[in-house]
Amino acid sequence: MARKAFMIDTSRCTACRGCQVACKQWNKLPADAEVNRGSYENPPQLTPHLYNKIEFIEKGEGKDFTWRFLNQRCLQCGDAGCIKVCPSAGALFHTEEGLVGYDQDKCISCNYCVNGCPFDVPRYDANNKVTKCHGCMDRVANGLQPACVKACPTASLQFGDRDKLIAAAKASGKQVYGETALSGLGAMYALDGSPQDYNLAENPSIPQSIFLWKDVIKPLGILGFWGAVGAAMLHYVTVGPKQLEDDFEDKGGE
Amino acid sequence: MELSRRGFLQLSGGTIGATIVGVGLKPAAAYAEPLAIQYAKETTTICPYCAVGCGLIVHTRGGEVINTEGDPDHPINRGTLCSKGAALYQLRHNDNRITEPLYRAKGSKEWKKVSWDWSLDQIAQKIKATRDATFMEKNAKGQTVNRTDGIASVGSAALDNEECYLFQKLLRSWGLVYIEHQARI
Amino acid sequence: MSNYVKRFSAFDRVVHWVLAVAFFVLVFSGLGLFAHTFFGYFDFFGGPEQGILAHKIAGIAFLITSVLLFLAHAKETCRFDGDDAKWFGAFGGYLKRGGKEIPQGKFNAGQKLFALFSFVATIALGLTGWVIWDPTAMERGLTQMSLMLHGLFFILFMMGAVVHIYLATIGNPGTADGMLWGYVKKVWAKKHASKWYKEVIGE
Amino acid sequence: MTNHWIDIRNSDVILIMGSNAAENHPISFKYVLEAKDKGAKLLSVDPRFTRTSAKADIYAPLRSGTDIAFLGGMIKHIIDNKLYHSEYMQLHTNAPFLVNPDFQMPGDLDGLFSGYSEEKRSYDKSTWSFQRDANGVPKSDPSMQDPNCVLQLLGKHFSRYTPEVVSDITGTPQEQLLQVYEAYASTGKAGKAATIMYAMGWTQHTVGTQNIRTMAIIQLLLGNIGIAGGGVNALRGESNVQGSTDHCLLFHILPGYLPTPKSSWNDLATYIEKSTPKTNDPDSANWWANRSKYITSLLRAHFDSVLSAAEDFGYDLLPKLDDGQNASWLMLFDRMFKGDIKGFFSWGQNPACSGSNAGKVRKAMAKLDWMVTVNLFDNETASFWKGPGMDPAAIDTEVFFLPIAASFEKEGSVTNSGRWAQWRYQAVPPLGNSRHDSEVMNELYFRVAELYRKEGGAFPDAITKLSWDYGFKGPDGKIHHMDIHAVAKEINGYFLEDKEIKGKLYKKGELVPSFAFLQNDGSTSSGNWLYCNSYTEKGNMLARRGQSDPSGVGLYPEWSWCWPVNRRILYNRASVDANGQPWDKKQPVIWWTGSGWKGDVPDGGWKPLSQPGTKKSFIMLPDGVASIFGAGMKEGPFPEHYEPLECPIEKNPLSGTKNNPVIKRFYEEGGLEEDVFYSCDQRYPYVATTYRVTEHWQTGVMTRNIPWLLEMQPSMFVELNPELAKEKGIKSGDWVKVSSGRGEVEAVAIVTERFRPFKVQGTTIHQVGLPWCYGWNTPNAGDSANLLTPTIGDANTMIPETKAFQVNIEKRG
Repeated sequence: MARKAFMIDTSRCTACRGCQVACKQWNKLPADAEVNRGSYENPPQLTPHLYNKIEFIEKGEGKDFTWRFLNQRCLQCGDAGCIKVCPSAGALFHTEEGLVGYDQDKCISCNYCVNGCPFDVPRYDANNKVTKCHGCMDRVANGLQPACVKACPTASLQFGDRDKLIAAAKASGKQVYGETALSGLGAMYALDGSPQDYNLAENPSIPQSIFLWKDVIKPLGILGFWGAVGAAMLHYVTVGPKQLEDDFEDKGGE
Repeated sequence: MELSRRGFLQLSGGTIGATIVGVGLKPAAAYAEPLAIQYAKETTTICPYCAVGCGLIVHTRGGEVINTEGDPDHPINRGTLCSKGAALYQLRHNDNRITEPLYRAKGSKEWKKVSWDWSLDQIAQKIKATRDATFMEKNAKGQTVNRTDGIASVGSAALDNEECYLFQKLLRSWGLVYIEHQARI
Repeated sequence: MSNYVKRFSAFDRVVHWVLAVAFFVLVFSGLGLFAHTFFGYFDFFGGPEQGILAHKIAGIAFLITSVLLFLAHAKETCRFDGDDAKWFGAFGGYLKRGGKEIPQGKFNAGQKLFALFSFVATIALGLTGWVIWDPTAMERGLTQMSLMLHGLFFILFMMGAVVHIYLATIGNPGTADGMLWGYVKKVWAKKHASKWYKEVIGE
Repeated sequence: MTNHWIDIRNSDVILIMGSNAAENHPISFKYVLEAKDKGAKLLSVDPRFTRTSAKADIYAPLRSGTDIAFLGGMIKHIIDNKLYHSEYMQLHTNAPFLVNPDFQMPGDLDGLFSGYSEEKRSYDKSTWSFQRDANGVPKSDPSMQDPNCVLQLLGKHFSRYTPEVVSDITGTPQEQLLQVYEAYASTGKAGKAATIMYAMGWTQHTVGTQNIRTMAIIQLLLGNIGIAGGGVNALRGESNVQGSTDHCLLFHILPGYLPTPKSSWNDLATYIEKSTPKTNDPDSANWWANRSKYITSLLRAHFDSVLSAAEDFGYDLLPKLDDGQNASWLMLFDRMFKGDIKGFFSWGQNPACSGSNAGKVRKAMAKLDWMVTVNLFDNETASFWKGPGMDPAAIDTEVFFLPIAASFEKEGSVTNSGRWAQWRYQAVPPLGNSRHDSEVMNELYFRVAELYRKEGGAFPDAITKLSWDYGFKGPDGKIHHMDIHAVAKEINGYFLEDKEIKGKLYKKGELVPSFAFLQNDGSTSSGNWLYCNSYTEKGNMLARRGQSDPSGVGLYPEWSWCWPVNRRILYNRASVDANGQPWDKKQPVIWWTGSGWKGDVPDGGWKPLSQPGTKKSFIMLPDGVASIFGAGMKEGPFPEHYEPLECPIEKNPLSGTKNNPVIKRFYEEGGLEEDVFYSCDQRYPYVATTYRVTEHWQTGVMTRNIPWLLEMQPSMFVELNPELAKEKGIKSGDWVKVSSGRGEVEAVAIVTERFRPFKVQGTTIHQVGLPWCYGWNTPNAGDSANLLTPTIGDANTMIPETKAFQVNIEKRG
């Protein structure tokens, strides 16, 4: 199946936050008690009950002033740090469509994914199980659009064939964020500014240590372990053990 | 590498070798749960908030609302919704809804639960008493006015058309002229 | 006169075997976190969450016993001499059969190196283990680095452990006696630790 | 809206001013952005940079309450540069009409039009008239060059609104002013369309009606009325505020915008005679000449059909206002405050937060004997007696709270801003023991009627002769289950007897096909003539779900139903030239085929204007053309800039008349302390305005009780610019106190560049803004911004001026 993805056209977002609520409605997520901290942006961060949110970004002064809106969510990485660090097979996984799904029954509450994510996305709920945007994998598997995408009045959020979305965004002159990073994000931004304008990392990547750990140390380590076992066995059958009797034989031979 | 990441290996005999050496197995799975709204009853409605008039579908099962989302056939919103419209579900699943008539007596510090029958009887008597006490058949100039200035009403742009019509008809039959609502403010 | 000489005190032996048990608990409870392949090992503990708990408890036991054991023998294990250099030069005589043993103290150069390595690895695993105790508690980079280092030292320790077990058991028959009930055969001592043997016997 | 939501996509220029569509009508931006995709320009004019401004091509800030100055400058720009659509104006407007030579304008009379009486604070409008020929038809100069013609007078009047003067009033930098003017005026030609999206930002001013008039004039100059992508579009705020207005839950009108009877109209004949507009122009359709049919059919729907013509069909049973009596919102609460109102219904409304000068409203309610509140949730009105500053023990108001069903727990129709009346169905029964509004009305009807039948009382006929036939009556003579379809059918209307019209026989009991069939002889009923055609023998038109759009301009004629007679774009006969050909060939609304009209339902089916025997295009106006010169207004036939009642500047830069000269001044007249205002007072030096946020609806009674929405906007805030914040030592997130002459509220400060100080007459003026969607009944949410707003209304509508007033702001101690 061709990979599917979100394309988030920031120029079209009016921050109505239909996406924020549609997600809660479909996924039956409760609200948190909040306070105004001097901003419209509430809650200020993703929470276990908030899978996507709009960031309100004010920059500049006077005529150069801009107010931009960014839908923050799991970016469904092709090379997903969370999946990579997750010890429990199938707790976090790529769906057939390429979304990063999860199965709370398999989550072992180790919190590694929270740490492994380059975008600080996964959260743990009251049962200490992973939660995050899963791209409404239940809806997508049944041929529906994710709840947020369906709700979005201005088509700022789109979901569909990844290659086609990229082509369409490029054709309209937008800069696509996440086309190749992390083996291609499954939720990309079509930006009408620079990544800095949206407080986005220029080159998002999985920390080098995760790469070293999962892609170097782990395989080499397993080889090393079996190598050591093998070497011991080989030593035993070739050189052989240092039998205490050897000495007597040596003496006897002299 | 790219392929194996998004490859869809299933646990099978072929992976046993990989299991022994401990490398190679990448997680991937198909989601196969039935949709929560499968076979639910669909009822169309119009959003109760602003006057764009967006269409919604209310999914019900066993007489209870299980989901609400935009009506994709509605020519205005085409299935989309803003935050208020998207929150329709919580208008039903809501601990704050008042579901019994309440009464607050003179000088009382609190509400008291009362029956519909009692409330409606009480209100009818109050309407009559105030109307009778303040009704003017003629004004100071002696012209017929048949009204009461002693009762007033505000509301509501949240009523359905049929209810608005009924409400003004009812109020005017009682002689009210102080009839106003959201359109004035 | 006995054919045996005392090699390890009861304290040594108890600590060592607690350490060994902790080690195996750590290995089996940690393997599930190390790679999906080994996820099934969590079943020994009744599930991953319990496995992680066991790993944390065993980790503390391991840390304490490993440090104790090191300190108990630090005097012997931290001193290297010319013979040790020769020993290393000859790869401890393990590369061919029947070579002349190089005179060694209570612990040969390899054992001393292993003791030092164990200590360093214990501290490293302990420190990184503390950082990743709750992976959301500390700064992300530090946690990621710690996860990586924890894995790295685990692997190194595993390899060391394989060698240690091999050489302490079938690789050097008679060695295990010392740790099992405290005494080794004199002939073993004379062969593997001649300087120590002389110290103990030849005063 | 003259047009409708989808139609916004047909615009070339979209001006959003006096509204904040992206936040308060978010789905409208589906169409705003579709228009932008096709190259349209979006202009945002607002005191504050909003989520709408964030998407605009041009953003121009202006000081609250200076919209007429801003738009007056645009009129001058259009006329000076001849950017208007001459042919359109000649055909469809009164621009060529010649005005009474005695008519004088503010440029000559220091801000006043001719006829002002200082004593009466009102105008004698006799000079606000046209020169007429012997037949009484207005004289005109088709070349529009006569110095007394409307266009020339308009140009003369607004010649005072130079960019320098305008900028000095509004605080808008001239550069942005001209950018907006140039972009908008670019549509004054065939094939180009510009639309205005406005809302309460224009109505809630002492010059509210004239704000909209100014824009209507611009749209007529540019030929933007009647066309696709044009019009004057009020973005209405509640799901059925259009319907509730159409059904006239208002003191001054009966369903279908028929005037409320008044005491001097002592019988039906007088009502018809006095209230029916007249014309001497044979080419004017003057549709309101049909008033007799509509009022008669309304009476037939309201009252027992046994009432005869001799009994005026029950005209006397309707309550009548005294001549000149104003029973509008501000007056209602003023009288309540003075103890003259004893009983009160607050049905689906929360005046304790929504009423301007809410403190006065709350105190007024304490003087009631009884109050009935009908709502889904507890609110500040229902529980006013335990609100801040109230002593429950001292309040003798008995309060009944009746819990009511939500929108999807009942069946019925609502009319959106584009006049589409859409049916919605019941998905689930009412929650718990709550009930349908209609069931409660039904119970009250029967219980009150029963009391009058049993006990007698004041004028029982008005009650007992009411028709109330909405379902099966039980053995007790009572309806126990309301049939809402029966109500919908009554609104549409029935034939009450067999009637032959144009050779076709309509049987008694048949539904009337449309208002053209209504009669003034009592043979038809119609609860609301405007909705006649909505529920016919063809079925419930409101419930239609047809997807076709044959015109391609987004009319969707088979989706629901739209008043009048399913016409989707009002005044659509102005979208064509004299030969019936659309100005815009690519986006035609209607077009003449040679034998008939195609496209939308035309505004009257007469032939194109070039053909004999036709009628002019603006059928609701006696002159048959749109009014650039509008003598119906109280302040003058042309708009003039006046300062808000509370304003930061001493003098109106345009004239010696500072405020709207014809507003009702409560404070001076009644002397109530609660109605005090402070203009140019150092105690309240900052301009303030109010607004809503996307996440809350109106006073927030519904949305503050929706946890998902409260999470996003949890509490009261005030937005202010960094300069003022620095001056006051306020940081974002601080709690501050905002006070006015009427009250104070606490709010969290949002310090933002989205508010900029204004340069007005050489001084720096700061403006702050507060939402009015909060109330004390929601824990930790703060209270309503309407505690600050004044008791003053628009001169024509009495809509309160809540969009421009003066406050002070201090860090909370």
